[in-house]
Amino acid sequence: MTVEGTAARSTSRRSGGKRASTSRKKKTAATQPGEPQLVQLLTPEGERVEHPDYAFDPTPDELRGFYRDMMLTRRFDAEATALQRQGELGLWASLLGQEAAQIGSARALRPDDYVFPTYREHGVAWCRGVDPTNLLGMFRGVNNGGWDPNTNNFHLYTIVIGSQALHATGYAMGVAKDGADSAVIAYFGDGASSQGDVAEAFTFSAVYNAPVVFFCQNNQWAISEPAERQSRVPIYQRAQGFGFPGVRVDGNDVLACMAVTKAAVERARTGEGPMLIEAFTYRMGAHTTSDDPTRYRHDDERAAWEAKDPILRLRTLLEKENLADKDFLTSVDEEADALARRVREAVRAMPNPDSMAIFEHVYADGHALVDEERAQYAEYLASFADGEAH
Amino acid sequence: MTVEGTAARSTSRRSGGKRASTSRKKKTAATQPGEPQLVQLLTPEGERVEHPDYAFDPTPDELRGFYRDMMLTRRFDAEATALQRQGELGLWASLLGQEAAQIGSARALRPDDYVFPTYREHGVAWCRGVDPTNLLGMFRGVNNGGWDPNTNNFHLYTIVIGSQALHATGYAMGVAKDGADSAVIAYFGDGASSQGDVAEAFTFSAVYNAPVVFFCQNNQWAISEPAERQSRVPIYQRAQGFGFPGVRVDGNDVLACMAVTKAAVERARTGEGPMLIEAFTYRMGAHTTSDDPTRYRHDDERAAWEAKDPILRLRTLLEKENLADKDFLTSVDEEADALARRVREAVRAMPNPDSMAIFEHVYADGHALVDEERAQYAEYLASFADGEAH
Amino acid sequence: MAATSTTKMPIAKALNESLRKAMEDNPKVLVMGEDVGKLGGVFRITDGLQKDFGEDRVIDTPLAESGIVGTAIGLALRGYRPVVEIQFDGFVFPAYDQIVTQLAKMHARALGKVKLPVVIRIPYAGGIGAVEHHSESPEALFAHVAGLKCVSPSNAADAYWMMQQAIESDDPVVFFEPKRRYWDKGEVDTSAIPAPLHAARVARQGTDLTLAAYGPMVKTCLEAAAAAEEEGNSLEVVDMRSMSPIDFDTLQQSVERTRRLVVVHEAPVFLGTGSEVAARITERCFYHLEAPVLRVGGFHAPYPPARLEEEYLPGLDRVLDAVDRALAY
Amino acid sequence: MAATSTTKMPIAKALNESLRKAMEDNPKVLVMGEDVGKLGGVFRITDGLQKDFGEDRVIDTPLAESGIVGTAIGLALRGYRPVVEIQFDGFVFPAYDQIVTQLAKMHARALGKVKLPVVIRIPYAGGIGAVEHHSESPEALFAHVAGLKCVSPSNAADAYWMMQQAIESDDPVVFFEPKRRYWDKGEVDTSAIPAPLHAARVARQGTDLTLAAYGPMVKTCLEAAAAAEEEGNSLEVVDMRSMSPIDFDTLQQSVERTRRLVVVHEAPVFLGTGSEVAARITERCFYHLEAPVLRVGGFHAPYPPARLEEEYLPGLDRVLDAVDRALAY
Ligand SMILES: Cc1ncc(C[n+]2csc(CCOP(=O)(O)OP(=O)(O)O)c2C)c(N)n1
Ligand SMILES: Cc1ncc(C[n+]2csc(CCOP(=O)(O)OP(=O)(O)O)c2C)c(N)n1
Ligand SMILES: [Mg+2]
Ligand SMILES: [Mg+2]
Repeated sequence: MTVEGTAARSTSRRSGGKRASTSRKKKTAATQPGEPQLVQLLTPEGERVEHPDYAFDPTPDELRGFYRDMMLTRRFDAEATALQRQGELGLWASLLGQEAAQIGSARALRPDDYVFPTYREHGVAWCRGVDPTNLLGMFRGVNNGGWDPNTNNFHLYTIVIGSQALHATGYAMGVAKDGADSAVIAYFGDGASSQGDVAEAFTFSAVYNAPVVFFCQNNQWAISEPAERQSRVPIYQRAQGFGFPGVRVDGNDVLACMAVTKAAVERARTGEGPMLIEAFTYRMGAHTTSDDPTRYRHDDERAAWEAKDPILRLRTLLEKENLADKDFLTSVDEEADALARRVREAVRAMPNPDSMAIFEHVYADGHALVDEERAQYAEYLASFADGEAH
Repeated sequence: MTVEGTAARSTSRRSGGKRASTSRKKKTAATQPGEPQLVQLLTPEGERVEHPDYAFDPTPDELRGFYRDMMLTRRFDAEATALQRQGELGLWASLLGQEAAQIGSARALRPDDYVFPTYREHGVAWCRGVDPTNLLGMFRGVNNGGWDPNTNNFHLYTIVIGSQALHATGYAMGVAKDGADSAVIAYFGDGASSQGDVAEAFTFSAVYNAPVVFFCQNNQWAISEPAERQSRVPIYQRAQGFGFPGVRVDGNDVLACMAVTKAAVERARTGEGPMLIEAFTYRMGAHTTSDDPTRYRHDDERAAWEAKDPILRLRTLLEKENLADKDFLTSVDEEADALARRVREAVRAMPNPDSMAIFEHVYADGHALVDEERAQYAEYLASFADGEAH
Repeated sequence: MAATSTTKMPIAKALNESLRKAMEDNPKVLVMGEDVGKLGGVFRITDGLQKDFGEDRVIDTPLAESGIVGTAIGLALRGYRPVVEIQFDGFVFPAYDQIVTQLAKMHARALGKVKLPVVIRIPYAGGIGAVEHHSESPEALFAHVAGLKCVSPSNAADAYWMMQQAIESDDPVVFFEPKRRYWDKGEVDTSAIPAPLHAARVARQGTDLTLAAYGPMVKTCLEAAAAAEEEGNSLEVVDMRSMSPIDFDTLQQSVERTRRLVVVHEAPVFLGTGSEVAARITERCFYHLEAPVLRVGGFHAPYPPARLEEEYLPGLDRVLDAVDRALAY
Repeated sequence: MAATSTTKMPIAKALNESLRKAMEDNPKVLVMGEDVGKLGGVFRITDGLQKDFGEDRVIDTPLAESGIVGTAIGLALRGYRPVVEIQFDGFVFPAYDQIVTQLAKMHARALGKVKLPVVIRIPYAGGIGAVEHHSESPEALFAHVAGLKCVSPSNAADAYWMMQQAIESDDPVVFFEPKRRYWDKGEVDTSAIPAPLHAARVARQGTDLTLAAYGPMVKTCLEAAAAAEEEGNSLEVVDMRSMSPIDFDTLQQSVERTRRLVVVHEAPVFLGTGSEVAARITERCFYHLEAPVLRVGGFHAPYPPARLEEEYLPGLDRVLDAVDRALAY
């Protein structure tokens, strides 16, 4: 199991270095009239701004760490998309555009915290130290996930929309019973916010005051449906009616995502219960490689969001503040290339599962019918080997 | 089909009589600090109070009509409880204590409006003109409802908690498609507010701006679970996060329930979309006749709510304002006795369904398997008649 | 007699044309589901319908299957005839409660006084190399439930006509669309007089053994029959078309002639529809059967990842293996 | 050898004692559901548990079945062993999605790396004169789903031991409690060595025909066997105990001796568990069977109102009618 992700995290934590002297540049983010409040600490132009509730002064190492995380995640994602085009994967769900939401939120977590992702949390997986090739098994069609969630406290990808919000809540109830101070985070999308399971997760977490953070990446689209098809008010407001706070954060601002998630997990740890974060971001690509967004959305929408790119704004800041020299930027690019190469090779080398794997792990304690069918199928296959059949 | 309920409504509407001169007595309701706002127009002591948003000046006829509705409903309910004790019904779900919430809300509706009840809306059924004995079939065990919902625009009782909220929303979507100005109202309990289906109904109704009113009778208990087990904030607040208004009304105040529901259906009619009403009331009896509330709640709670009885306070008002003389009160009592008698007789006369009814109405267009099983079972039964079997 | 108007088209197109026809014929017909509007559904079955019939009749819904079916029930109560799309088989379960406790039972609850003409379209079964939840065959979980009808077309003509009939039906119909056959072409005669919705059809005549199947497995069985012919075995293929009700008469007639039956479906064998066919045909044809009814289907395991689905799915070889075993009795 | 400690108690009490024992033995065992706390559940199966083990281990939940099962899954992932109560059979469906797409499949999804030791208790089946949704037998809808195990005890001793075993199992178990037999008493030896959870049991020996049943119908079958004896017919009764897996070996051994089989359950016959028993036993015992496997069960109709349930439920007469028909072959 590779620990590149984990390594990056420890780098960003190790830092005894002085805080990036960004304070002199900070302003307070301007909120457009009528627009809901949106926590922002770094503007699309790469300016640091302040927010009264969410202060965050990252060290240069942390800033460089975010940059590296986002670059590598994006590169990994692009490689996976390419691998799908080349027929190595059956499908890919790209996170392009959502790097800040994922890296920012995931870097706010401790190793003992627990993550319940959807199928798109590749950046979160990265930060948890999950080997990126692990994520590709289900998209290649060799397994349905298959990694050990407890290795990195990163649960399996969940495809049925919204289900994992309840798993996260139950897990968090267990954390509280154990008297532990870990937090749990459930990721889901704008579309998922309509599912009954998500509402029930809100109810259970509120009633039991469970230490869970609901992190909704509102990427504006649920396949072809715009977010307005799911709610006529901003999604973060949903929380209040269940009795816990909700906040909208600029999902393309890695600093704001980090700061807000950090605050939310701290609340959880100290027994203040759940919180909902709506990361306002954008799905830059298709829903998955099977999707054709030209059927339902205009290119200019994408163009507008390109100007808010999460990596670009951080790079602007790094450069402006002389926090990233050419060597650093080159080394990240090289690391990204190496990662892509490694992933490509690993995917191509991924063996097809054995026929008999169908019968494995259906039950933990065995099941007579599975045993019978396994034996019959083995016999059937053997009949070919013997040259006895058609 | 009896139309006592309907008749009562037309009485209260006919009134050309002058408004009850209650204004001289009105005050503004005092809200306890820390308590959520609660719309009240008639105090437990029988005092009229004003509310800035919900004015309502009922005529004397209307007031007497409410009194009659509530008295008859309560009496019907008591008779049904007695019939259960006598073994005539298998079960009864009493509405005792919730008369004002049901009568007040139901009297705010027009005949063309449509009602989706739970299993406890006997007072609403009454106002819709549903023959009370119709309600008893399922509790006696001779059918599962069986009335024609379109006769009184009163849907079948729904037992699966929360389901009907979606049916109401869909129906309301249809009303809007038809360009009609009817409203739809969905009843449910505090317990039901936790069901995913109710949340999904909130989402759909908000997104499609459907003309539906959600009327939650918070009777403080879901069988043995107190309302705090369902939500840590008042239930009416749930609506806001879905983008429509919610309001808490004194559910034991028939005037306030009427006024608030009237406002909500008017909103719906004029295209302003859904609204949630939380009627704060109390289940004075057991959950059903199968329940034993002594296992989970104290008598003094009930005692406290007895002081807030919905009928008592209206009677106090009627007497104080000389709006109900002895004749009227006696006539209502007599009417109640007659109703109880009629219901008792009707229930006792209710025939058991025919054996072959099992096979009826499984499908509208028939089904070969049902036909086959019906024929086989008829033959089987016939074999006994022929004396051929055991 | 109307002039015939026969066109060759894939199943997907036949379904699309059928929906279009139903919407033209009856303004109460609605289409609703996730992404059915501009996108035309992930399989494009509703392609172009929103453009032509408007957002009021082709409704993109919030992402909540219970909500979709629950509101469809309400719309049906108001007089509409909703055709609901469930995006993939594995996503019908959030709506399962509404389907089995409400949709299936409301007509009976009302002693017939309300009707629930709702069609639930489910692109189902495997063979398209998809990720989890996108390849399941849950039909037995619906066929077991009284109040529902379940059908599955195997070819374009049936797709066209069965969809019309399902929409016309006053009962709820769960319409299982064999997604991996969406692109299979066939002749559709839009002026034909269709067979009844729940009648099975002898798709190929034979004398030695009957293969019974529906939906995607009909093609597999026809291919098996062709292969068997080369080996000198004459297999009859019955396209069941309906899983609730099942047309046992047609099956019985076939088995009385062939004296052997193999039932094939993608769903797991254990408690799959084949178990009911086996039990009932054995009862009906006890003295005719030369061999027990054999079943070929999925294993008692979650649908496997794509690279294993060829193993999991009943293919030619597994069907012929069962045929051999049945003939060996 | 431990001293035997045998007590006579009703099934309800045996379940209560069993839960208590499991909670004492393992602090990870939790009980959760609607009204399981102070009320002790509507059938009092959890009576006194909250008082003794606290609100942290006996959890009254919000009224949302999907939420109950979904959070139970999360608790299991954290290392707990939740025992979930569904209040009545008809109310399990809001949780059906979590049960079939998550609970049943997560172990496989993780290639065995997580375990889901969750027990779902469902008081099921009819005979108590209840209103709609309170008398259903949905076991086939769970047994068809790979990843779940399904059992149903018919007597107090099995209730006690099978509940222990279900809680000890690392697989999700749907535990169907025959609610109309809750008050039937039987001897429970809490120091006995129990039979395996999924083994069938010959409850009465006989030579002429085998009756197979589980849960509430075992008593009915034993009564039928007693009645048949008076008529000179010797019926064997097999208490299946488990619907997934089904112990076909025990059934086969019995049928090879008796050569006739009638399967009885309350659930609708069409695609009920009896269809699988019929299909598979016919395959296993083709040359032994003198008659087709007959099935007695519910009709293809919603569970009827209480005053019709005696007609709907398989009783002595309908079982004996099927026996007569089988013997007449
Ligand atoms: C219960 C369910 N219904 C439908 C689907 C098919 N589906 C997969 S992703 C998706 C859209 C999800 O949108 P959103 O929650 O916004 O997440 P995003 O894909 O945008 O990250 C749909 C409808 C599903 N996976 N699960
Ligand atoms: C889905 C579902 N789960 C459980 C039940 C059993 N049950 C019937 S009433 C009830 C409590 C309902 O409480 P609430 O919604 O507050 O309504 P009230 O009975 O107080 O009017 C429960 C748990 C049910 N009917 N449906
Ligand atoms: Mg989205
Ligand atoms: Mg209540």
